[in-house]
Amino acid sequence: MTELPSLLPHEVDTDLRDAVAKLLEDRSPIDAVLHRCDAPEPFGDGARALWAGLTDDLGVAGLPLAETEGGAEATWRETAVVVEALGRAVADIPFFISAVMATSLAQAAGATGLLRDLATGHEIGAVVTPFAAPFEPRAEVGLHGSRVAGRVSAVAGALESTQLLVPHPDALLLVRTTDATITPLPSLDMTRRVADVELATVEAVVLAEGREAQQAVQRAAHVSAAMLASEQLGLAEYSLESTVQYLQQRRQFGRVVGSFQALKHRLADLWTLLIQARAVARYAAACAGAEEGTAAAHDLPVAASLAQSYCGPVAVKIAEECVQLHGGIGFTWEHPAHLYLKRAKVDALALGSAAWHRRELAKQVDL
Amino acid sequence: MTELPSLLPHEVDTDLRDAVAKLLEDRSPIDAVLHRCDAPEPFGDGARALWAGLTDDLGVAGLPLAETEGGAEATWRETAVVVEALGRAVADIPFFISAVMATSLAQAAGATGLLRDLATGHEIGAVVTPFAAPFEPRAEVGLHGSRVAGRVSAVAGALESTQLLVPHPDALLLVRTTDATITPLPSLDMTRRVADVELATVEAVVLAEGREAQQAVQRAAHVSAAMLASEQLGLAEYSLESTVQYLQQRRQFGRVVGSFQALKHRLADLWTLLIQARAVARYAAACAGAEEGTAAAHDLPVAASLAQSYCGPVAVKIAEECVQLHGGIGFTWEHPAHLYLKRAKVDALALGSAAWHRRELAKQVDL
Amino acid sequence: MIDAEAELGRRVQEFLAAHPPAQTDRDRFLRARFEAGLAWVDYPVGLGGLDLDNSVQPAVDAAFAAAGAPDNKPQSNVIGLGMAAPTLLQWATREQQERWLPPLWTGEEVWCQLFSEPGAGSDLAAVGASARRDGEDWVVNGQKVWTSLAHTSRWALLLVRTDPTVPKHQGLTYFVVDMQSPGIDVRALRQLTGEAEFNEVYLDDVRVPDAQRLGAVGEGWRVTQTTLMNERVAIGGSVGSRETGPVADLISMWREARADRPELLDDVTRLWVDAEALRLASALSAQAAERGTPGPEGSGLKLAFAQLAQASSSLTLDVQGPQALRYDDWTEHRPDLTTPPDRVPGYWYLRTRANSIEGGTSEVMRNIIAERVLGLPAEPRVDKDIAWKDIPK
Amino acid sequence: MIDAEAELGRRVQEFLAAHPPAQTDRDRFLRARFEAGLAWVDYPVGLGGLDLDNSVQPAVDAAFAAAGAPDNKPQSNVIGLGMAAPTLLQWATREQQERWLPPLWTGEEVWCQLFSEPGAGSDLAAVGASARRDGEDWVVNGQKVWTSLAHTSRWALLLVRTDPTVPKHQGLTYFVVDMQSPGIDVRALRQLTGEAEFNEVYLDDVRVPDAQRLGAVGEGWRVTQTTLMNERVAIGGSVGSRETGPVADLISMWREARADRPELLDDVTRLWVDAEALRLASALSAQAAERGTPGPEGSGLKLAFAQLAQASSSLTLDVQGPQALRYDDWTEHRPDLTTPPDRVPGYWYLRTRANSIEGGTSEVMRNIIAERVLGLPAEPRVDKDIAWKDIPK
Repeated sequence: MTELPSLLPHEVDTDLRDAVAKLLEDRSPIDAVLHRCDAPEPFGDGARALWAGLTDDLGVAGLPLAETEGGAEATWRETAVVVEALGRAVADIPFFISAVMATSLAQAAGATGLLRDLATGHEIGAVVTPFAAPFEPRAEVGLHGSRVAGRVSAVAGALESTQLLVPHPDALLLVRTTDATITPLPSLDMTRRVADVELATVEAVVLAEGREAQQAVQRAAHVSAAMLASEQLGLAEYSLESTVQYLQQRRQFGRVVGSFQALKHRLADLWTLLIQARAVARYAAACAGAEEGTAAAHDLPVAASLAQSYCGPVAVKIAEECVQLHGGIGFTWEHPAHLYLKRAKVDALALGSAAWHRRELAKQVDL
Repeated sequence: MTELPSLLPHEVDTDLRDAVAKLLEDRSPIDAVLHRCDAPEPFGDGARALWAGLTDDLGVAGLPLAETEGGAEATWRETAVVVEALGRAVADIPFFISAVMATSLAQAAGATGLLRDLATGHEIGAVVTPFAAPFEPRAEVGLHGSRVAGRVSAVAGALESTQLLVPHPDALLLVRTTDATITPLPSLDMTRRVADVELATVEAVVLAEGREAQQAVQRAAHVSAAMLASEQLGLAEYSLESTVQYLQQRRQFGRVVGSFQALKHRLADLWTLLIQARAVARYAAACAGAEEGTAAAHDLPVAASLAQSYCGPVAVKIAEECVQLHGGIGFTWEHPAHLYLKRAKVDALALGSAAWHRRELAKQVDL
Repeated sequence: MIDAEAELGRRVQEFLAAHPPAQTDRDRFLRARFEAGLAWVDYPVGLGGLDLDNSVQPAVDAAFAAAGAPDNKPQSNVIGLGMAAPTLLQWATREQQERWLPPLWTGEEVWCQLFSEPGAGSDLAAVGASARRDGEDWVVNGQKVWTSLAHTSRWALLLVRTDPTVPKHQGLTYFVVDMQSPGIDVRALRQLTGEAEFNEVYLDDVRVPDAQRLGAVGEGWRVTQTTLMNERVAIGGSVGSRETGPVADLISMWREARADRPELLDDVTRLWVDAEALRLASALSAQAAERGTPGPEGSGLKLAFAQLAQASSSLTLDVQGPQALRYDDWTEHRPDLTTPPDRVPGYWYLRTRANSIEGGTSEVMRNIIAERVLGLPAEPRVDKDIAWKDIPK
Repeated sequence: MIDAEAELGRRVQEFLAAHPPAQTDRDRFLRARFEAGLAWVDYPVGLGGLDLDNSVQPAVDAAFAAAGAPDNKPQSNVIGLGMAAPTLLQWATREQQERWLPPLWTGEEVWCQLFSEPGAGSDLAAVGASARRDGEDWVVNGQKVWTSLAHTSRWALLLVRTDPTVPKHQGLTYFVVDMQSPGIDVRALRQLTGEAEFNEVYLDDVRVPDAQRLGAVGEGWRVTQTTLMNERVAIGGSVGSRETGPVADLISMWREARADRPELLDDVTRLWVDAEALRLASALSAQAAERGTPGPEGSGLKLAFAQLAQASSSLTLDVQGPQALRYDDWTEHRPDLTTPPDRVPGYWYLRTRANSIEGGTSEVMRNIIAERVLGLPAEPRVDKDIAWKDIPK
C-alpha cells in the first residue's frame, strides 16, 4: 500500500468542528440564514455576529498561516474542518472567499501585511475572478503601470469585501474595495451573492509580478479547489442526514416512507457516494496542508482536480435528491432544502466545472 | 409538429414478425442456440435450417431490393422487423451480416448480379471490416491493380460467407471467400463469431471506384447502423421480458421477488428506456427505408448515429440488469441470459461505439 | 366522414359570419360559440358540443384562430378545462353541467382542485380534511395544499373524508365547492424559485350544499380517478420539432458558448440524444393514440420528461458559465401562467425540480409502470383493510 | 509493546534457525510453525497462536517470507482461512478445534461452505436442505449451490434445517461435514465465462455425526452470522496504489489505444476519478480500523467496488476496439485460484458481473446500509413469524 496521509480527523479537528458547530447553532440557525436571503444587502447583523465569533472568538481565519503572518500555525487541513462545518450550515459569510481564496492567494504571493489583516477578520478579501470560472488570471482587466481597469462579472464576496485581489496575467494586484464600483446581482445562491466589479483605472498595490504572480494564482487555485470540496462535503452530509430524518418520520400508505425499498436503495447509493466524497475531500485537504516537498504536497494539483471532479457532482446529486425525497415540502421556500440545492449547484460551477477539472486531471496524470 | 414518418408497425409488419417468430420457435429455440455455441464451427445444421427457412421459405433476404435485383420491392423498414425478431432470439445466422451489411453495400454500389445471389440466400456476403470499428474503407488492405492484399482482424460473418466485400479507400472490391484465408477466433459473442481475414494478393472484382465506392460504403454504414438498432431493440425486449417473468415467479423472503419496490423501480426505468429505444430504432429504420428525396431519407445519417448512440447502451444496460436480477442463475452457462449480454455488448462495440457515434452526430447537427 | 367534416366547416363559417370576431364582445362571442356546440365538439349537444369525434376539434380551433376569434385563454384555466370538465361530464347531473360548464369553457369562471394535503401527497387516498352532514349541507374542515389557481378560482373540486371508520379508499366523497364561501382562506405558498405559483387553502367550517356533490357519498375515490386520468392526459401534450422542448435553451446556449467550453461537448450531445429519443417515443405514442390503439407509455414519458428537463436545465448552467450565477427575480409574486415565462437558466434549473413531483411523482410513475404495465405484484399493503382512523399517521 | 514485538521477532528467528526453510519438508515446516504459535499469532496458545494482537501478524508473515519460508497457499483455501477458522474459533469445542485447525492452516485440508441453495440466495435463512436426527448422527438431504472449492475440499461448513415447523431463522442448525462422506455428489457449475469456478453439491442421505455440530440445535443462524461477518472482512482486502485494482487494465489499455479513440477520454477520466475516490475511501476505512474505530463503510465499499469493476471492464472493451471481440478460452475448466488469471478484457467484462452477486448482492448491501447504517426501518416482513414450512415458495 502506498503511504497515504491520514484521512481521519485528529483530536484537535473534532474539538474545532464542535466549537464551530456550536457557534453556528447559536448565531446562525438555518431559519436565520433563510431569512437573510430576502435582505437587500448581504452580511447583515446576524451574519456579522457569526463572522465575529469565528474570527475574534475562535480565531480560525488564519489557521494555515505562520505566526509572522498573524496565523495560528495550523494547516489547510484544519481550515477544511471549518469549511465543512460552514457548508453543513450553508452559512452566508465570506469565510471561503476571504479565509480560503484570498488568503491562499496572499499567502502564495508572500503578502504578509495583507495576511495579517485577513487573519484578524477585520479586513475581508475577495478575488476578482468570476466565481463560476476556472480560477485564473483575468484578461478582462487591463494593467497600465500600477493602475488597473476593467470589468469582471459575477464575482463572489465582492460585496462583503474590503480588499480586492486582482489576478492579471502579468501581475497580482491589490485594490481597496471602496475604490471599485460593485454592482450587486440577484444571485442564484443568495447565501453567497455575486456582483460585477468595475475598476475604472484605479491605483493598485502590486503584490507579485510575472511568473511569481502566475504561480501564486495557480497555488491559490489548487488550494481553493481542494478546500471547496470540504464545503461540498458539508452540504452533502447535511442534505443526506436531513433527508433520512425526514423519511424516518414521514408516513404515507400507512408506512414510514423511509421503509420503502426503492427509497432506501437510493439513499444507500447516496451514502456510498458520500463516504467516497468524504475521503476525496479529506485527501485534498491533506495535500493542501502537507509540508512542502512531501508526496502529498506534490500531489495537490491532482487532488484538487480530483476533488472538484468528484465532490461537486456528488453534492449536487444529494441536494437534488434531498429536494425530491422531501416531496412537495422540499419545493417550498420555507424549507431549507433549496438553500443547499442552490449552493451545491453554484459550488459545482465554481472554480471550474467537474468537466473542466476532469480535463485538467487527465493532463496531470497522463490520460 | 414536424411531420415524422410513421413509427408504428404496419399490418404487413405484424404478419412478417409473426412468421419469423414462428420459424425461430420451430427451428432455433434458445437451447439450440446455446448448444451451438460450443460447436467448433459456426452455422451448423440447425442454424442452416433456420437460414433456409428465412431465405427460401419466407424469402426475406432481399426485402429492400428491387425486383430486378432479385428482391421483394419492400424496404429496409421491413428488414428491420426481421432483424428485431432475430435479435429477440439471438439467432446465430449471418442475416445481419449478409442481408444488411453486405446487401446494403452491394445495393449502394449497384452490384446487381451480386444482389441477386445474396437475395436468394445461396450466396452469403460479408464485409471485410473489423466488426468492432466504424464501418469505413480499410487502409490495412493494399490494392495493386485489381489484386488485393492485406489482413483485417476480427471480421464478423467471414466464416459463414461465400463472398467477401472489401472496402478500400479507392475502390470497393469483391473476392470469393475461398480465395482468402479465414482464421476463426474464439469470439466474445459465439452467436456471431469473428475471424481474421487474410488476402494474399488475390484477384478481385471491382464493384465501384473512387468517390462512388466511398459513397457506397457511407450509405451502407448508415443503413447498417440504423438496422443494428433493431437487433439491439430485439435483444433488449427479450431480456427485459424474461427478467420480468422470472421476477414474477421467483420468491425470496416469502415474497415474489418482483414485489420488491427497489427492483420494480429499476424495471420501470429500464422499460422507460426501452420504449424510447423502440422509437429510435423505428425511426432509423424508417429513414433507411424512406424514398430518396424525402426528409426522412435525408435524415438517415443523423438517425443512424442517433440509433447507435442510444440503442446500443440501452441494450447493454438491460442485458446487464437481466443477468444481475436473475441472481446466481443468470451467471450460469445453462441460462441464456449471457447470450444476450454478450451480443448486446458486442453490438454496442460494432460499427462504431456510442461515443464515436455521438461525435458523428455532433458534427451532423452542428453541436 | 369527409362530408361530416365539410358540414362542420360550413357550420363554423356560418357562425363566424353571424358573429364577426372583430365586432363581437369577447364574452358574448365565447358564450355563443358554446351554445352553437362549437366549444368542445365531442361534448353532448347543449353542453358545448355536437357529439362528434374529438379528432375534429383541432380543425375547428384552427378555423376560429384563423378568423381572429378570441380564444378562451386555456392557460388561465387548465384545471377547469383539462380536469374539471371531463369530471363534470361523467359525474355531474345535467342540471349541474348546465350551470357549470358554460362559464367554465368561456373562462368566466376558473376552477381549481382541492386534493393534496400536507399528509396526503402521493398517498392521496389518505386525505384527512373532513365533511360532516348538517341538514342539506356538509360542513368541511381541513387544509389543502399545492392548489394552483386557488386565488383566481370561482370553483374547486374537493375531495374530503366523510367516514373515517372505513378503509381509506371507501370513506371519501367528492364535492364542487364555491371558493367564495365563508371559511375559505387562500394563502400563497412561495416556492424555491421565489414565486408563489401554488397555494395553501384552509377550510374552516365551510358549508357545501349536498346538491354540489359528485357521485355518491363514499364514492369519492372513483370520481377522483376520472379527474386524475385527465391530468395525465393533459401532461402528455403535443410533440414538437427537433431541439424544442426541454433542450431548446441548452442547445441554443451551447451554440453560443461552445468555443469556451469544449469539454462539455459530450455531455451536451448525450442530452441531445436523450431529447430526440424522448421526442420520437412521444411521437410513436401519439401516433398510436391517433390510430385508436393508445399504449401505456404515458407514465414512462412523464418520467423521462422530468429527467430530461432537470438534466438539461442543470447542464445549461454549466454551459452558460459565469453568468449562470445571476438570477433574475427572487421577489414573491404570482407567475403569469398564460405564456411560458422568459426567465434565466437558473430559474429553470429550480422550476424543473417540480417536474418529478407535480402531477404524480416519478416514484409513483415507476410504481404504475411496474404494476400496471409490467404486471409486477403490488407490495404488501398495511393500510388497505383497516379503518382510516386506525392507520398510523 | 516494543519489547513484546522484539520478543516475537526473536521467537521467529529462533524458529527459522531450528527449521531452516530450505532444508525442511514443506508440510513439516508448516505444522511446526503452527505448533510454535506463529501461524495466527492472535489465536490461543495451542491453536496456532500466542494470544497476541493481530496487528503484529503482518510483521511475522513478512519475516517468514523474507527467509524464503513456504507459505500455506492462502488462495487455495480462502474459505477455510477466512471464514471457517474464525467460526471454529468461536463455536467449536477445544477438541474440535485441535482436530480441524492445524491441517486447515497448513493447507493440508481445504474447506468449503455449503450455504446457498437454488431457493435460498439472498434469503439465506430460507435454506431447505434438511437434517433429521438418527441416533448419534444426523441424516442430511438437499441441494447446495455456488460452492467454490467443493471439488478440492475435505470439510464443509453446512447450514441445514432441522425444524421446519418454527419460523425460518429458528429452525436451522450448523454442522461441519466431511466431503468424503457417502451420498455427497459434487458437480461442476459452468458459468458464463466458460469456466467452472463453482459447484452444485447434492446431499443424499449423508450421515453427519452430532459431534460435528457447531452451536446448539436451532442456533445455526447465529453461527452463520460469524461466518458471514468474516466473509465481508475478507472481501474488504487491502488498499493498493493509484491505478491498480479494477481500473488497472483500463488505464494501461487506454494509454496504448487513446490516439485512435479520443472520444473516450472523458469516459476514461470519469472512471479514473471513481477509482481514486473508492481507493481513498478504502484507505480511510482501513485507517479507521487500524486506529480501532472501524466504521460501517464495508457494505458501501463493496457496492462501489462492484460498480467500478463492472464499468471499467466494460469500457476497457470500448477502448480496446476491434480486438475486444476476441475471447481467449471458452472450454469448461477449473480456474486456478492461486494467481489472478491472465485473461482478455472480455473475460473480465463477464467475470465482474458476479461482483454484484457473490458475497452478498448489491441489493442486499443497499438494504444493509439503509437499515443498519442509516437507521431506516425494515420493510414489512411477511415471513418472520410463521413456520418455515408455511412460507409460500
